[in-house]
Amino acid sequence: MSMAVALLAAEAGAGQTMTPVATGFFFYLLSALAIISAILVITRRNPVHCALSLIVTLLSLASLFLMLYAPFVAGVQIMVYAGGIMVLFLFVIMLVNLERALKEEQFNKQWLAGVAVALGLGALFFVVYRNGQNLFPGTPLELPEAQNTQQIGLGLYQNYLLPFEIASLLLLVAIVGAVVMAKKRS
Amino acid sequence: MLQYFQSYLRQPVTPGEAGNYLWATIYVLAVIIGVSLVVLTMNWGERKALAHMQIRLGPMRVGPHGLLQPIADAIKLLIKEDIVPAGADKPVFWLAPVAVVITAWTTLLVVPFGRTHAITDMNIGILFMLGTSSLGVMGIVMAGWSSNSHYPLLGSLRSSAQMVSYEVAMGLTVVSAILMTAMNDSGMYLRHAESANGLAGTLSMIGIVQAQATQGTWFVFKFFPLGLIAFGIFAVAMVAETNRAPFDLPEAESELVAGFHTEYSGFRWSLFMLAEYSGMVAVSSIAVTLWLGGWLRPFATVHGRRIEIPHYWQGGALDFASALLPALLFFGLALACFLAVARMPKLSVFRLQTVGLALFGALLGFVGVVLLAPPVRDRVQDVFWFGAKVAVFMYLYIWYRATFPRYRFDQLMRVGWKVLLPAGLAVLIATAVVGVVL
Amino acid sequence: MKPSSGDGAGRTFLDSSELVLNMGPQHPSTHGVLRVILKLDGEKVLGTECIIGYLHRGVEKIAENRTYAQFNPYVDRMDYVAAVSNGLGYCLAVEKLLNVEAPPRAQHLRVILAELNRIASHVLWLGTHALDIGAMTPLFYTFRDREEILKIFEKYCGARLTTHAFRIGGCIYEAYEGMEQEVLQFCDFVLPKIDEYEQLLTTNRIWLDRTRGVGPLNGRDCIALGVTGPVLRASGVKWDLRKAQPYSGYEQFDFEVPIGENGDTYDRYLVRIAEMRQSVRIVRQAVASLPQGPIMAKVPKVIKPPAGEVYVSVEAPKGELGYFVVSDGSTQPYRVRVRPPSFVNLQALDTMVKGQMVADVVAVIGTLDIVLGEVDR
Amino acid sequence: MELTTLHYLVVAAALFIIGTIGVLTRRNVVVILMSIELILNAVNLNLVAFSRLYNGLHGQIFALFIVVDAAAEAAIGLGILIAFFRNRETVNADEIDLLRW
Repeated sequence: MSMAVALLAAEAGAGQTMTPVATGFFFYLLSALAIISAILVITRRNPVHCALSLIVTLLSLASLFLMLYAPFVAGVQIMVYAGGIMVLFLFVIMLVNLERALKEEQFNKQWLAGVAVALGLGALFFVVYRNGQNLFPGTPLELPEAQNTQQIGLGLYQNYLLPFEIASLLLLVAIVGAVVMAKKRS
Repeated sequence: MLQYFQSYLRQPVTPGEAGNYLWATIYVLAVIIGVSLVVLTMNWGERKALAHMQIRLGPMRVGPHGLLQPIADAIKLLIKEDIVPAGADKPVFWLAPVAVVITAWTTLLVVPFGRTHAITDMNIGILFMLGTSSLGVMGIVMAGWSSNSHYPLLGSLRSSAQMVSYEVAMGLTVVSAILMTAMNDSGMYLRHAESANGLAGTLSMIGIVQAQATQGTWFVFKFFPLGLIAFGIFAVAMVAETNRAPFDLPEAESELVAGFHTEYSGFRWSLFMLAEYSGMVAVSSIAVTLWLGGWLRPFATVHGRRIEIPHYWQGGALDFASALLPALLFFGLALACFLAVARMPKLSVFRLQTVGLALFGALLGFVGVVLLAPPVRDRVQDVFWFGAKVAVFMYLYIWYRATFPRYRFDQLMRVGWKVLLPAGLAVLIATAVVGVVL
Repeated sequence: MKPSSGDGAGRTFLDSSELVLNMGPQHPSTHGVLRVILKLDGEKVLGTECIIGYLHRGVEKIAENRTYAQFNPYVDRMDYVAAVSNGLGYCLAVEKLLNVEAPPRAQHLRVILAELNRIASHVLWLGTHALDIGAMTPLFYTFRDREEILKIFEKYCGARLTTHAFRIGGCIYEAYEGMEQEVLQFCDFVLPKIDEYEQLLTTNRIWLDRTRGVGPLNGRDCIALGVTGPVLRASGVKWDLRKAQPYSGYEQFDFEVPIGENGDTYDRYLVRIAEMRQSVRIVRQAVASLPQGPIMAKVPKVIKPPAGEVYVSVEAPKGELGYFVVSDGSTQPYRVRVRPPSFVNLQALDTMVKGQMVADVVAVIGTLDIVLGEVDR
Repeated sequence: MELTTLHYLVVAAALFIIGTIGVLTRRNVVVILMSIELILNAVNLNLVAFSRLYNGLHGQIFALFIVVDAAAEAAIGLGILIAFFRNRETVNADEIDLLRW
């Protein structure tokens, strides 16, 4: 009971603002989840498992967005990818001949070159981050979470109106394109 | 302890917002246990209600009037053999029911059972709910695919197509509700300047209910009949979204045996059932929150636009009566139990049942007494009204199931894309226009 | 992977675009043990193949080792939801061989029971058909009302399902006391119930969507496939054996033969509903004009028909039920061949569902009103 | 330890590299598409992290645009894939070596 009172007192001090606990723990948990499942995406033999791992990655990234006080992006991430990746997943189910795919070689002949390129990229990142460390101040500023959605809305309809419209056009083109492409030519 | 309890009860915000982890945890547990209880009750209630609609009695043997039937069923399901088909993709097969339950329960994270009775209030509440509930289809597809059988596969394909297409109509009507939140009490759009004081349109579930309180109307009556149409579309899409009759094609018994969970048995199967009913609670909660004023009681605004619940003797007669309602409901249930006790045959074989029913009635009566106690009454009223509105939807689900034949797949798609989607778009545009013109 | 149709590795959904779905013999809506192999393109049916015989009991062969009277109960086991009509057809066939005719009172009793049985069969069909299409509740209503008919049967002959109500040469049981009143009461009881079913279904939007234009069959196809009964009449062909070649005194009764226009599932539903009403009409007339007199014709104790062959068909609830009985002059039939309506109607399944959806297969199996006991015999 | 923007950048870089490896080495086009999603998401994470760092919403808005782009890309990519599969019965990148067929 005394502990509970102490907790309450702590709260009273904290007031209305969020007091994140164990952010470090959650960050490491989520990023480990994201990276491990990302590795699974590119290594699993069974494409269905790849797609499932991809979803885990995307969901952990959505949680990371939440930790970065970007709730709207997180919500969109969940919604769009739940729908979009869902479709991807279904196509995997329908398209890929599993029995054949499981027996086949999973990586192409240039895998060595690919890994080399990727490692080079990694080295580049390493150098950039090492040297640019002081570009990124240690503790990021607190961003008020409230009104995030409203501000994004205002941003989209004011500063970014043209890109926004172009994006909608892009989606339209994509819809038409996908339908035309997938239609059976009889 | 009591002091602590009371000081919590005075807290004006949800535990999530307050950053109170202890209470947040308690709320999470309460919601999970509460929803599980609702599922058990629904199990019994659905069978009873369906039975009485179908001139049957329904469960009568296990406990008085079959009250213990859901528990007996739960035990049966738990101790049943757990069969995994030989050709199944085992990890996915194992994960699917878990994924379904997790997504169904995650959705309940932002459901506002009352002003402070939500686990947390999110800035993106409704978006979060729609997103997570649409994730539920993942589990279904996983189940259907991993079973390595034709019926589940067809069921899960149907399910995913159905959920994806009805989500669109659902989303559109939700947007029109969100538009409605962005208006002040005379129906005008709030200027940007006004939005600074937190009165602008909102995606937060609690904010949406508060907007209805401020505007003095439930959104179902807003811009009559626009709100009503939008609500109607949502009410249809929501049934399709939860794969219930008449849109229960994914588990269409007469065609696909049991659809995506054909190959599941025992505990895993019960997880699917749990998720289905939790999903029903979740989408009903969305409907209640968006259109039917959430925890606000009917005619709450007769005495001015009041959001806070007045104390016992302060409000008008209506306030007083409605404050007593939760307790009265439980007293009524207790009375029904005692009536049933009186009607029980006076035979020795029925003695145990009679005593059990009497005890159950006494328990219900006791709950009623507790609900009368002033501190509890104030806090519980919100939850009561929310629960009552959700219960109406739950009953509607049962009613649909008893009444309607099942749609065919192409008809389902036609209804979704050619009826609900254009109607939803029209309502959305009309809402936007009316909001400006009025 | 899974969807590949088994016609070779490396073929999947999109290119072969064929999914072979095995429906039954253990399936909720194949009405017993019918097995249908469906070739699907997504949800669209490309072709079907019916596999029957899971309930084959060799009824026709059994007949060759039983006396004429002994075989009588066996026919009840074919179409077990319309046992009375089965028995009627068999008795009529043997009577024709013997060249006797049941006395008028027996004929009237036979008509009453056969028409009650028609209502029972149609009512059961309606319940299960609605259940196939997803409407759960009508099933319980129809079973409630069928129960009343079964009660009458039980009182009359002691059995509810496999009645064995008739004997060669007439009926063995006299109408029990108060049977006329009970039957008339039932007639008054069932008409409002039929209205109730119609209220539930006839104008129900989803029901209309699910049945209109589903499994269409025109009159020409019907005749080509040998389809009879309500299915034929729903396609606009006015062919009812009770009118076309009356038996058991049907010519005395005034009733109509309801026909449909489009020959789709909805019309078949309407035709059957209308037939129930007509059956009530016939039953009322039969009870009103029930003559007094013997119920059994003079039939020798040992039935030994002269050598010869005879084909007699009756209008069973499901269509033309024919018995081809060959006698070699002994006490046992030389050969009995049954023309079961369900079996012949089932032939139409492929024609009806081609190009339709999976869900329609279920609806069409339901609308054909098959009983596997009769299909497989 | 206090979390900094750099933490998020490292995660994003890891995802980016994994995605690159996937794109470059896998044969199955569907998996390649998934790897592209990984890359796009790594970029998203970067943008959101920077958005928080500089206390503005431009990064988040760009992340939204990227989500839109990813959706369009998935739709078109899979459309092409279906059309291709119908002709060649394969989804292997190695075998997609003709510009027209």
